[in-house]
Amino acid sequence: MDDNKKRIKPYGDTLNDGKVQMSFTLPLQAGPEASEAGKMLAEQMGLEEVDVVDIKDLGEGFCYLILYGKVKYSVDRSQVRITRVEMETMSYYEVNDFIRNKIGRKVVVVGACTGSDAHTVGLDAIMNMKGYAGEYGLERYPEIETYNLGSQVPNEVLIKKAIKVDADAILVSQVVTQKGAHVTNLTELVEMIEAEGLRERFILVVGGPRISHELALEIGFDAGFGRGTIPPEVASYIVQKINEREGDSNGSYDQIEDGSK
Amino acid sequence: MDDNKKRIKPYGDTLNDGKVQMSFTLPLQAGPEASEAGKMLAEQMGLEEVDVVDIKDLGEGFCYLILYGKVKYSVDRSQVRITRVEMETMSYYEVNDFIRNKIGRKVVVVGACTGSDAHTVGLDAIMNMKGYAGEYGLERYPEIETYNLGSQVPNEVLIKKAIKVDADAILVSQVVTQKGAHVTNLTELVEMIEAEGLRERFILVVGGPRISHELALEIGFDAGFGRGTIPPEVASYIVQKINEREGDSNGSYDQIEDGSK
Amino acid sequence: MQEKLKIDKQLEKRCRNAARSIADDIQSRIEGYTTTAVERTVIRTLGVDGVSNEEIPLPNVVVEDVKRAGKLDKGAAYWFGNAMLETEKSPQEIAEAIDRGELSLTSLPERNFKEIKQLIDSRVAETVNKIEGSREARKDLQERFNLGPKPWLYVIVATGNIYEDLRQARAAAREGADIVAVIRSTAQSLLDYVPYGATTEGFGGTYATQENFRIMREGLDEVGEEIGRYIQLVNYCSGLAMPEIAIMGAVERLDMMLNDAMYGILFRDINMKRTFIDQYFSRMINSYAGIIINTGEDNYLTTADAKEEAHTVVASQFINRELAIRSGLKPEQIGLGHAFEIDPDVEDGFLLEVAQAQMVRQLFPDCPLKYMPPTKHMTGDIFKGHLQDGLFNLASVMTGQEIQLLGMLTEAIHTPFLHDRALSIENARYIFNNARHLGDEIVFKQDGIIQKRADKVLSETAIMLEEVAEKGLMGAIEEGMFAGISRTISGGKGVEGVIKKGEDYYNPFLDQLKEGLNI
Amino acid sequence: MQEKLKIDKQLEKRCRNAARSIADDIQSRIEGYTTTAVERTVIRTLGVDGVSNEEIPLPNVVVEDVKRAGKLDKGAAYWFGNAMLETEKSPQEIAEAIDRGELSLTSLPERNFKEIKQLIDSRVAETVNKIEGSREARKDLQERFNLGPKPWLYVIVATGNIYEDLRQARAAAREGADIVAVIRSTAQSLLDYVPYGATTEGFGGTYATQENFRIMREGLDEVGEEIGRYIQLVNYCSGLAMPEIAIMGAVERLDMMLNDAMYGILFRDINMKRTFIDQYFSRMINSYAGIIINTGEDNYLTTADAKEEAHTVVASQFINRELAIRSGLKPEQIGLGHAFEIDPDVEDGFLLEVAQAQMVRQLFPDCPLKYMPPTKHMTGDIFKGHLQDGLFNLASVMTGQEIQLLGMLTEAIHTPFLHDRALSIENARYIFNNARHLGDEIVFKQDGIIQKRADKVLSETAIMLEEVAEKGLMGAIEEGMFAGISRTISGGKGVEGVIKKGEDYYNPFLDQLKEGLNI
Ligand code: B12
Ligand code: B12
Ligand SMILES: Cc1ncc(COP(=O)(O)O)c(C=O)c1O
Ligand SMILES: Cc1ncc(COP(=O)(O)O)c(C=O)c1O
Repeated sequence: MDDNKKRIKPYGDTLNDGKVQMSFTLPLQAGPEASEAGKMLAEQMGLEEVDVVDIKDLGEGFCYLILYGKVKYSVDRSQVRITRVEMETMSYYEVNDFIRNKIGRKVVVVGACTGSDAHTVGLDAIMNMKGYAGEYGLERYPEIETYNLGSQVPNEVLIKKAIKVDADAILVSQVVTQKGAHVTNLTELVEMIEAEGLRERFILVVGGPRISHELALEIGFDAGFGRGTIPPEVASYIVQKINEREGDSNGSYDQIEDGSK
Repeated sequence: MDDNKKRIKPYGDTLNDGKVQMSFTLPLQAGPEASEAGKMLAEQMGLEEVDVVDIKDLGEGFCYLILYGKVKYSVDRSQVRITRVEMETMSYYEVNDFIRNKIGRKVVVVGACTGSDAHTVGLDAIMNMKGYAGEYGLERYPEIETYNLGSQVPNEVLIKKAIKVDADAILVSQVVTQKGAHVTNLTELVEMIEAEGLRERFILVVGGPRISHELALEIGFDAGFGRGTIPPEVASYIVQKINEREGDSNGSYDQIEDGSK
Repeated sequence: MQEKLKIDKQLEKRCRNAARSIADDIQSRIEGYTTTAVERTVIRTLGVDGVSNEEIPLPNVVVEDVKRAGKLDKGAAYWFGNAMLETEKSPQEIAEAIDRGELSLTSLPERNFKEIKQLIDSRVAETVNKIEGSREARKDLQERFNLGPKPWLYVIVATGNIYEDLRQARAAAREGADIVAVIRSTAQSLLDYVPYGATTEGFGGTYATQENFRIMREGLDEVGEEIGRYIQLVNYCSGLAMPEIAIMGAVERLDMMLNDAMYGILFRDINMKRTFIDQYFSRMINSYAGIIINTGEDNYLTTADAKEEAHTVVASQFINRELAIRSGLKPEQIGLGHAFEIDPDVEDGFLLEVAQAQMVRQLFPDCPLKYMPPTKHMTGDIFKGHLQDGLFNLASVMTGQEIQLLGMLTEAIHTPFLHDRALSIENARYIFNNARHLGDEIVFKQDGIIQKRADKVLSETAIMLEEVAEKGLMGAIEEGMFAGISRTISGGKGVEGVIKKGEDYYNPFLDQLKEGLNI
Repeated sequence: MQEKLKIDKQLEKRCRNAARSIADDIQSRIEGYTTTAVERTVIRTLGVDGVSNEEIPLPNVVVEDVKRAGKLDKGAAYWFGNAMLETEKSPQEIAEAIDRGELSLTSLPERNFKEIKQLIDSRVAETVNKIEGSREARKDLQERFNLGPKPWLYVIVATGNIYEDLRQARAAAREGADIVAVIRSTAQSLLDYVPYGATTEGFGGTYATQENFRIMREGLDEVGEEIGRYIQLVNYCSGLAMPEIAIMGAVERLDMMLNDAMYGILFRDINMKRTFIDQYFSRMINSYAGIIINTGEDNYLTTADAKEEAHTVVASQFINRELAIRSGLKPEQIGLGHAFEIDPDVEDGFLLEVAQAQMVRQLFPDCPLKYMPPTKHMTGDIFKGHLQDGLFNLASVMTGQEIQLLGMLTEAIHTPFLHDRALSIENARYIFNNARHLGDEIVFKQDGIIQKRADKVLSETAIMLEEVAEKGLMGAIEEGMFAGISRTISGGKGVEGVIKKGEDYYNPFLDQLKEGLNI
């Protein structure tokens, strides 16, 4: 791979011109001072030839700036590490076969929107019969037994239920992320499970539009699924993970830091 | 002034939360790698909690990313220096009085869109009778004699004309800035004037939507005017500058680096 | 103005009749009940406020005291009035004494009811007067400052911090917003009480408290004075403490309240009966206070498909309207909700949206319509999102909507930043101004897509309403006929707060409201 | 389809009559002239191409040689044919010999004209066949790949580097663009020649060269094959080398050419006569090649106000159309230009735009309309700009426009970046799809703002056209009646290239075109 291709830079209309669009509000009245402050800030961010193309006073001592510039940084493509859930995505049929052949019992899954979160559409998309984007939800899988506890479920209730039905996996949906609400909530869940010494017993999965696998790992979950997840992805991950834990452990489906090219 | 107020940071919904919106194209196919590369680039730019909220494949090995994050940098308000044309903006009547009282002769101004630039609207806004934004253009000022050479005027032609009519000021409009066309053009003009030893004879003014006073100074002009300039600003500058050069030089109207607060 | 759509009068009539019978049925099922929330509201009208050492609001302490004794069927006011006569203490002192465990309302000797009634009625009348005062003040200010042209620009603030909210609200008002809604913190609707005082923390929104209402009101009046436009203030009259919020809003001069007959049931799993009772009462308060309610039909489309389930929205509007009228609300106070939520990939989706908006406009000509922006189909593509909001604004001005909740280009990402709101306002102002009279200019073709769509939705609405009338609204909800969500009659939160009224049930506030509203 | 606007037939007729007399007058004034550019074009049809050591294109060298001798009045073809007979060299060899100073066309012995004509006519016929071949190839490909639905999405590329342009064009085609225009480098229109070969540098655009045309054509055919849609290629047939570009475009199978009767005069200060002569000839080539021309009335609104001067656009459309027809262009090849350029702050501005677009649509039902986006009123506020473009797209789909030049949210900032174009395409696709049949659904009110606006503009147009007819078009331009710009008959660039035809003037290409076009 030649050096040129290795270093990645933004593109406007000429390779590596570094062109970037940016916008933000500053706590200053619109005017030359704010414009210059915006430019200085952009320069600190590594922008050159900064052009403040619009500035709008928002009142209350604030103004909004739109600017363009050329960023001087670049990314070395060989250094890009993607943390993603590593597994083979199987189809509805393949998952059910996998369970029958490799796990040999029904897989039990409990899901909930926890804390004060009432956004059920995402979790329903994964769990309910109807599914999402043309794919059946987990409830429809003959080899999966599902419990969808719905919205605003306290962590204690979720754990209690998971113990009661002897769940393999706990699925948590978190959509509201303002002021880090989800992090607090998810951390609490992990801590409570660990406190009860049950961490190894459950596969912990979290999903939501602002969730990344990376964040999930940081918080102590096994996997995280973001925007646009489809049910078979989740099913595939769970069954492979169970198989890995219980079974012939003939492969690692866990997170892998890979430097793809 | 308290320290808190001195350091300026972007604002989303909480003071100093540093929230910034950004977008750019990368020479990568849309996918996790591109998303991560975008994130890494944003991190180099000082963004934290980077969230790639949208990624769109553009074909030809490119993709477009929209992202949000919190910038860790801030700007020290006391360090913000504004380079602006320093002068008192006078009205149409005041300018004419000023010329009559302080200069005592007609002021001569030659203007042109130079090089290959054919965008005459901006220069016409400043020079023509009709003016701009409700303000008369220079042509209307009884004490100013104007020559508007129009579009795509070669630098030589402009200089020749300025010498011929014994101009006080040369006004250049540059609107096309792609690939630095304006810089080449403007630099050439300054060099040609200097080569003829005429630099002190003319007040050199440049204007255009992407022109800043700072850029004008760098290139060797006396002043630069950007978006939204109105004719009396230009007239005020010119007459004060003439007065400063010729007259009782009772004040400096030139660029001043001021740290306003 | 020429009617742009032909509405089948026969179908319309069928809808109205069914809705009427649905509403009458609900009324008959709730008449005999009160709730803990209703009783707390009455206690508030007597002047009890503040919280205990454990942060429990004193109205809860008072009502809990009676409830524990199983004597709420007489109405909390009766016991409280009795205690006032017996102890000769102020309402606040009594509440505090209960909190300290020094007093239990139901263990005092019982005085003569007439005497109690006289005392309490006059106390309540003071509060009723206060509400009237607010209503008058609103009228005066609106005359002095004016209201902006319709569609009114409605924006939300949701920082969690009331002071930050105010700042953002003031900025928005100066940019052209007509209405500011403070979005509540995520879990508040499930709180069976109202938090107290100014609050600076919340998730996805700011707590609704009386003090927060006051702070916003004051701030918006200030900016209104500055810009010469009256800025309307909105909050949520919903959840387990719905009627308490109503009284707080009435006193602090809120101008609108989100208040829907079914929202709590469907989206917060609050018990049906509890909801309908609280609803009825809180709507009377809103009615008396001159507040415009905003119903929440838009929410259906967050879980159901906007193209397929459009008739459920209209059916619910008919029902919400009938129920509201039974609480004394005048049509001009009934801000029926609907939304621009069709998948942006649907061909001619804009035509379908226009059909719906225009039909609703003609079906409810005397109700201000509350039009909600695209939310479900917004993505991280803020540029496309801004356009979706633009078409939404256009549909609105084309069809004469009135309360326009502005969409945000960052809808799929975060609660609005200061500049997101500014861009939204700019969007609406641009579109409204540029197409101001487009609605007056055009007529829809007789057998076109728009007319046919309206016909179809209306006929589905009539069928649905008749089915609901048959089953009863509660039965229909059990069957998941709204938003695809099913709830049982006896299930849901707050069911324990539903109390059968006794023979001698006394609710001075209810009585005075009924009198004042002539119902 | 029902006519959405009432057009006053009497006014329309007055416009057409005046335009006809204006066009006839122009024709009569140019008939007796040729230009250096026309002659160079003829030389090109004989197969001369390439550049001298000093980068001067050989067709210029050849024509300059005859001109210097003052003998261009006979037509360059005559002299060149004569030289071919005399020297028995190939056209290219002759041109090179002239360049080296070894040959001067006019100093050779003169052969018999019949002989010359025979030779030259057959040479020219080869080129004419080539053009026909291109036209056929276009037809075949369009049948095989299909064209997208209208309005067609027209985007520009302008990197300065033809290879970068191609890359951006391919990306755009995959995203949904139907038409790609390569914008020319800023100063090319003032070049009295056509640069040669592939070019990778330019300011604000890329040089139009035959090789660049070929590269783009090939690339777009490739991507067309891939996506199953024929991508139309556009360039500028304007400036001092207008007819040469026409022949290059005809051979390389361009599909559209910006080609306006007055653009060069007004916006590039090119001499009027020169322009009209070059125009007439180049349009015949475009006509024969099956190319759609795009006229440039939109440009007026960059210097004149779109609300006040709307009638000048319509007047010019009538004139452009009449002149085009005189060059053999069929109505379906005449892409009349107009633009969405009303100040976005004007109340009901959108209604005025719709009035204009709809009126033009009805006045010229058989011409494809080229609709230009907001440019002058775009600002650095890219979010608002995206909305302005959105309303523009809506006006287009509502009124049945055909060639939709997409607006860019960064119009006020820079020539389009890759993603600016992608966002534009997304914008147009979203709006077009969402409001696909809106135009069929609505009728405009009889005495509404839209109808009245159309009436007003049309009546102003008739008055203006009659005034222009009175003065003659050249006189009208002298008086600044278009775009507020005034040019004198004898002034402007390229006037030295206008040559009076002699009695025995010979232009084989013109003759064959006329024959082929039946004019
Ligand atoms: C619909 C909706 C609602 C509905 C919810 C109805 C319901 N029953 O779910 C209603 C109207 C009730 C609502 C209310 C509120 N909402 Co809301 N809502 C939305 C909206 C418009 C769409 C969400 C949605 O349904 N997406 C569709 C689904 C399919 O996508 P998804 O959730 O991303 O799920 C996918 C993946 O993420 C993943 N996934 C999700 N969960 C899980 C779980 C697992 C285990 C796995 C594997 C995968 C997975 O798979 C799914 C399929 O691909 C968004 C804005 C938007 N356009 O995104 C705001 C939004 C989410 N809401 C928001 C807010 C703040 C609220 C409120 C808190 C506002 C308030 N204060 O009143 C309230 C209260 C809700 C509460 N207590 O939580 C904010 C959140 C901001 C933030 N980032 O913190 C948003 C972003 C809007 C905004 N910009 O302000 N909301
Ligand atoms: C109108 C216009 C045209 C018209 C010009 C007509 C005319 N007679 O001027 C036409 C259609 C001919 C045209 C053609 C082209 N244009 Co043009 N055009 C514009 C447009 C839409 C508006 C410019 C304008 O009139 N603004 C209004 C005036 C009043 O504003 P202003 O110029 O900023 O002037 C103010 C100040 O800047 C200042 N000022 C300006 N000059 C001076 C001089 C002095 C001395 C002072 C004191 C002040 C001053 O005062 C003025 C009043 O406040 C802009 C896009 C946009 N919205 O800005 C593109 C734009 C400027 N054009 C552009 C391009 C590339 C072209 C072409 C080169 C494209 C091509 N390859 O064919 C051609 C060729 C033109 C050429 N050779 O220069 C680009 C430039 C990109 C860049 N940054 O380099 C733009 C930004 C569009 C784009 N995004 O691609 N264009
Ligand atoms: C009618 C109605 N009530 C209440 C709410 C909010 O309720 P909560 O506070 O439960 O989120 C909404 C949400 O948009 C609503 O539409
Ligand atoms: C009709 C027409 N011709 C030519 C041009 C471009 O000409 P030039 O190459 O002179 O910039 C334009 C510009 O938009 C145009 O509209």
